[in-house]
Amino acid sequence: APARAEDGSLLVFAAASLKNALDAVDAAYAKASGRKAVASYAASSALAKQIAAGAPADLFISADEDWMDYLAARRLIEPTTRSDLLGNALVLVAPAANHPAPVAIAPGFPLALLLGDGRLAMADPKSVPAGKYGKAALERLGVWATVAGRIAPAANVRAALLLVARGEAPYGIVYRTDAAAEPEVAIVGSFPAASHPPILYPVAVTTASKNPDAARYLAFLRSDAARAAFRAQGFTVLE
Amino acid sequence: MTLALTPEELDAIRLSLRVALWAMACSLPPAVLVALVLARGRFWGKALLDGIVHLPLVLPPVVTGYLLLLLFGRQGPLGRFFAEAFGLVFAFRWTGAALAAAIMGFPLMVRAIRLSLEAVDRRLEAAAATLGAGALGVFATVTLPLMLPGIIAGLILSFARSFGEFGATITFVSNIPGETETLPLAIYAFTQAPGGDPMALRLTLVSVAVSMSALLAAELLARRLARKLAPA
Amino acid sequence: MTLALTPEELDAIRLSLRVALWAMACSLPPAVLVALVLARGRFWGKALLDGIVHLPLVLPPVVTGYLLLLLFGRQGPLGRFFAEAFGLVFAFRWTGAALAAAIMGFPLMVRAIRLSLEAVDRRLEAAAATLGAGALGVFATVTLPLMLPGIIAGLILSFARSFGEFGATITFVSNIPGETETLPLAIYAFTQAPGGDPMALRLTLVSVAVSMSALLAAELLARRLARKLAPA
Amino acid sequence: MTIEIEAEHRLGAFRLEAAFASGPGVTALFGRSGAGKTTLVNVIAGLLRPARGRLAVEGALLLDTARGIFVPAHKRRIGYVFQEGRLFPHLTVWQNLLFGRWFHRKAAHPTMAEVVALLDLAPLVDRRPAALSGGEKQRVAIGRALLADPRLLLMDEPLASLDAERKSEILPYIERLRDETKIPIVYVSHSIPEVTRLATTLVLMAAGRVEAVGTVEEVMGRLDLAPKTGRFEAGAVLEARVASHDATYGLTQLRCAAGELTVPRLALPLGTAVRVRIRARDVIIAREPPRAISALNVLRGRVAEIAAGDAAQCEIRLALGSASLLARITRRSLAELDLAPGSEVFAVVKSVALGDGPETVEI
Amino acid sequence: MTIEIEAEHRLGAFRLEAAFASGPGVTALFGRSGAGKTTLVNVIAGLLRPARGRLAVEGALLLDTARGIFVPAHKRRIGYVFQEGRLFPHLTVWQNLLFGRWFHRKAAHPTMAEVVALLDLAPLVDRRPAALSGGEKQRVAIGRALLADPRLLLMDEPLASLDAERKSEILPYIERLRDETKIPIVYVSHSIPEVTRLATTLVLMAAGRVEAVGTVEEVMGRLDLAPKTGRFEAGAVLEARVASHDATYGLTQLRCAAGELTVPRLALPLGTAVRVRIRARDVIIAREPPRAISALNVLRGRVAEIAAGDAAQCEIRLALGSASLLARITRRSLAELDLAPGSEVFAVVKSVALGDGPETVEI
Ligand SMILES: Nc1ncnc2c1ncn2[C@@H]1O[C@H](COP(=O)(O)OP(=O)(O)OP(=O)(O)O)[C@@H](O)[C@H]1O
Ligand SMILES: Nc1ncnc2c1ncn2[C@@H]1O[C@H](COP(=O)(O)OP(=O)(O)OP(=O)(O)O)[C@@H](O)[C@H]1O
Ligand SMILES: [Mg+2]
Ligand SMILES: [Mg+2]
Repeated sequence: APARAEDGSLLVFAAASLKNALDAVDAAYAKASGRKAVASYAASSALAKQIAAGAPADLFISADEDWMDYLAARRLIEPTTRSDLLGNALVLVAPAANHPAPVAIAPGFPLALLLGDGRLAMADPKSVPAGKYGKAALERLGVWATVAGRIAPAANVRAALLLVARGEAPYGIVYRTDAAAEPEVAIVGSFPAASHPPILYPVAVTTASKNPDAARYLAFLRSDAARAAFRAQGFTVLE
Repeated sequence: MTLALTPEELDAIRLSLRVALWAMACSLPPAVLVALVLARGRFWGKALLDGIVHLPLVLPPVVTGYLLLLLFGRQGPLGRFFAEAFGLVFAFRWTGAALAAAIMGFPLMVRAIRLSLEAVDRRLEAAAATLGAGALGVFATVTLPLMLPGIIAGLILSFARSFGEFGATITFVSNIPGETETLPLAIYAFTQAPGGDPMALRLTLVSVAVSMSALLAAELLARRLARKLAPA
Repeated sequence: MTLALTPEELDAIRLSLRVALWAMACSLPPAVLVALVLARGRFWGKALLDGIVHLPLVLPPVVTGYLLLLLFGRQGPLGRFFAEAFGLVFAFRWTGAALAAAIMGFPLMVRAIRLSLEAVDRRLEAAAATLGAGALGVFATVTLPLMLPGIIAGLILSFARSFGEFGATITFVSNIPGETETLPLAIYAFTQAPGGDPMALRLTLVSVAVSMSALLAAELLARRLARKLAPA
Repeated sequence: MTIEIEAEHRLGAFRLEAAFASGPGVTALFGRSGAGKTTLVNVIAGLLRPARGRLAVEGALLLDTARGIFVPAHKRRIGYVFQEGRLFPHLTVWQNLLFGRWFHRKAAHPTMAEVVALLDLAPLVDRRPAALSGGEKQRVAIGRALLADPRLLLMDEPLASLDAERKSEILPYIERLRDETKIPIVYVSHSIPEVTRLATTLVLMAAGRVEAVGTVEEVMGRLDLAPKTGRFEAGAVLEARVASHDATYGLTQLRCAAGELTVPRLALPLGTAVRVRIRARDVIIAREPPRAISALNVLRGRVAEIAAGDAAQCEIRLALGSASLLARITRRSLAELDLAPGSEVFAVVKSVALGDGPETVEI
Repeated sequence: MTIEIEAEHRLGAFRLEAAFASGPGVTALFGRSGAGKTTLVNVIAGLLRPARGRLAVEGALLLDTARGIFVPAHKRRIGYVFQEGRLFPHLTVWQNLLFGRWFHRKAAHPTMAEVVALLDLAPLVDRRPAALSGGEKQRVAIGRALLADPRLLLMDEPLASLDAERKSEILPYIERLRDETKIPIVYVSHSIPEVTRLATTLVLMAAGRVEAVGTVEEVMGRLDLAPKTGRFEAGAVLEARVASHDATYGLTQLRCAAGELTVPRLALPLGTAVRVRIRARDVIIAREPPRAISALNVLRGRVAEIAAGDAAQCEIRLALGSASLLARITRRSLAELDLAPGSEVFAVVKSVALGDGPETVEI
């Protein structure tokens, strides 16, 4: 079934990490409203550039503020509709098979020592949001310098998680949401919220959207059903 | 997880097949042309053309996808031209996915065809000319049949490549279910979601099964042809 | 942005070249072998082998990377075997990037070689046998030289594909600067950050320039060979 | 002139520098291996563009490098039977034969049925070239060229891989082509019997050059060219006419300038012109008319010229009426028979080659 | 026996079902195009594995389908000159020639220099096969097979694309191979002169079967096989010895069972065996000894057998001493000379083919 804006269903561009949660939300939305919402999941960067190139998206849910800002600067989103929808947290994980001991994440904690001759898996701190948050946290905690050469910068959080799950890396920094769903890894510590900029998933309606359902869907994202779905995946739903 | 395919999965399979088949079919004529020009032509800038043909192979698919987005997007110059001239829209349509797949498979197809073309015995073409066949006649009756193995190989490569294309497609036409969400994109989406791995694996197996069947059919066809073309 | 290349960029170029060259060189012998088996062999499971060879083409690169990680990672069975038997570690090493590139280019190389192999006139091989050449002798003195065009095409395709490989590499060995960060990975990283496009573009141009030069050299070599091998 | 050609071209160390003109009928290109016959034929076909050259076929200018004229091969309507077959491997014999017809719609003279019957191709038509024997391939190649309705036919050693019987079946057909359809033919061959039998004009090539051009009579009758035309095949060619038939013994009487010749019956009307080749080695010289012998042809003449041969043999040109005949005899016979220019002699001819028998016909 | 073969195989509608055994020297395979000669030779070379068959060469069992024995081609040491050349296009002529040497280190008999000189390959060695003429390719192919030090040589129409002079240069070499190196040769040819000159054993093939095997004398002398051996080449083969030399006239006297024969001087010691072929068409029959004629050879004998020929001609077998000679004469001469079995006659022989001249030598 073609899911273009033309046939009346709503097209949501969403960061790929939201897939499970948003699929559930969309199902609930369809049930509640009798209307259809279709989501296109890809990297926030790709989606943002596509919207800039005229993609027929009605809403954009980004995995970080930067790409939303990118669109805002080009006046491609309605500023009034923009809000921060979800929050997430960073955790330190280790392969469950290693039966790892909890790690107290505090300034100067002995991460380098924990790594031994292994690498720390995390999303690429140069470009991927999760990596940037992770790097910021480690810097704030004063351990970045000791592990900077020992990073395994993955394409995204999922890839970093995979490295830990497979035992390739003894530790990794990932989102709580991803860690919770992966039985092969154990969360050995959580990064204090204050150690990095807030992890936010902003949402906005695009300027190009002509779909009257956009506002209704935006509202539905904050409905109880939606909240439940998001929380089930480990997200924090922001007010 | 049941064994029966869900409607969404069926959609993705159907879409993947459609995209791969169109990509394969539409790139054949230009690929033959380019192979001819590269194998036989002598002109300034031939090396350049050769280089350009290889670009989709050399560039990260994301870059190719992004370039496609810039050129064939709604606001892109070529995108506008095709939309206005032929009513053909690529942006965020399955046609765009086919375009991306065709471009990514193009160098493979050209190379296979060219390889076969270069193996064609030109003395047979000369013989055809003495029998009255002009350039086109020679091509249709001698050259083309003799380079069939390369064409088939090219089609297979293009099809397989299209079937697995991911980076350029998702960058160019996004990942819209039912429209541009081919199997690799669907698999990707699952791998990106917490707990999506089993679904991704399942889809991967489906993808392997479908593409292997297609390959097998093509291989059989090729083997038949090979028998026909045993040298004199 | 200056025109001179930064040390990091130079690193990435050098690494890309090294990875592509190793991938190309190391996949040649098995590719020739597999092409031989596929073109000439008759055995149960040939279709299966053919299918497996095509897998890296058909699967989304991320999946291939994932499978590589499962097999050749530190914990993977093959990874352990290579580490213990030869001290060869792939995980998070440039060797892993070369492995990923080799695997992704493998079906292309096999196909090109196979195509040339199938065009070799078997009557010449028979003639060589009557002159005392055993299976290996025939292969080395007749078959191999006659299939050189396919080998060169295969090398070019494999090199180009390696040079552009992204998905499987980043999944398998991450994006470690100086170790596994090839040009495509570096380009990708830039495209991920808002405002990174100019740098991505710059690296893309570098990548194009380097790979085009390599292609050109290969093309010249191939043309010389083609002249040598004009049919009798 | 039907064919006028002039060509200069280098191929590595080989230099073609050939020119000749010839009339209708069969022009035979004769010369040693490597003389440049195939190269010249390729120029005529349009497959080789010479560095310098000019070619006109029946008045149509097909090539003139000075004026930049080069008619491409497919527009020349020149059929070509290649030295190495060149059948299309992907087509059946039937399709190979039909190939020319795909491009010329014209209902041409030899029909498919005729050609298939002549060359005995019926059992082969469904096969591919790979499943043919050497001789079979060559027959298909001949048929393919014939069916393309050519206005000039090039045949590069077309019968080399055929057995004597096959040759004897196909040669008359080539003669009919020459005589009935009037298609001029350029015929490359190493075989003197074939050449003398078919050729109107003989072009002798050596090392890329044309050594001699002329009628078969002229070139074959020249004693100085004997080493080049092949010593053991040297002989004279006579033009004769059918004078009478002898029904009782199945014989035919021919009249030529040298006198009367008796040959096995020819199914030809009285007055028909036939060509007769008498090889020097097939002539016995006698000083008195031989009696009670099986040879029917005894011609009276005189010794015209005695050429130096080798230690044992010499060649003698005999004048018989206005015609010439060559005879090769031993020096001992020359001495014993006391022959000198002017001696009156009888030439006993055992075999003659006719434009009708396969190679030579006994008499 | 040097070669013993038995083979059954189907190729499409063609059925090979051939068996023969032959001794040392040259075994000629003779038969029409499509008779199965190449197919049989492929079986011997090991390139075709027949459905059923057995092959032994000089006692070595190379093939026995019943016992599952099949020695692969490269282990057979059987040289093969292919009907279509099959030179390696990627190698120079020099490398093509050397090819066999790459696999047999053994310093074999014909040296590179000898072969290059014999076949006149010196100007060609640096070229690739694509730059050779048809005949040149064939010469290289012969050289390549010779240099591979074979224990049996297969030659499939090796001389078909060579001119008469070239042939006359190469034939003696093949004879020397046969006589000096003792390499047995299987020689496929359509040319009766070549076959009779070279062959020890003649194998006549037709439609996939062996029609006759025997010495050349036997097979060529059989009147019933004349249509198959080629009507116009039929004749008898005689074994002779050099009896004396005549220095004055440069002649040599041969003695054979049929009497004395005079031929141009042979550079052979007295007593040497030579083979002489006398074609039926080259024999004139006389009832009384002819006088004052240039033919030196007149043999006395009687009519042994008169075979039905056609309307005009017939073949006669003459008994001369213990030898046979074939003569073809017209029915008119048969009547006029009143010949019947037992008639005493004189055979006048103009030409004989010798194991030394290129084709036939005049006498
Ligand atoms: N590409 C080439 N480079 C160098 N020499 C060549 C080339 N092609 C042909 N020759 C030479 O040119 C000469 C003439 O060749 P051509 O094929 O015309 O001979 P031919 O008279 O047809 O001989 P044959 O009777 O053996 O077929 C030969 O000596 C051959 O070696
Ligand atoms: N693959 C095949 N399928 C069917 N028939 C075949 C095949 N190969 C050969 N033949 C037939 O087998 C017969 C024998 O072929 P072969 O090549 O042995 O003949 P030949 O005696 O060598 O003839 P020539 O003198 O023409 O070379 C031919 O009639 C040919 O048509
Ligand atoms: Mg030639
Ligand atoms: Mg044959």
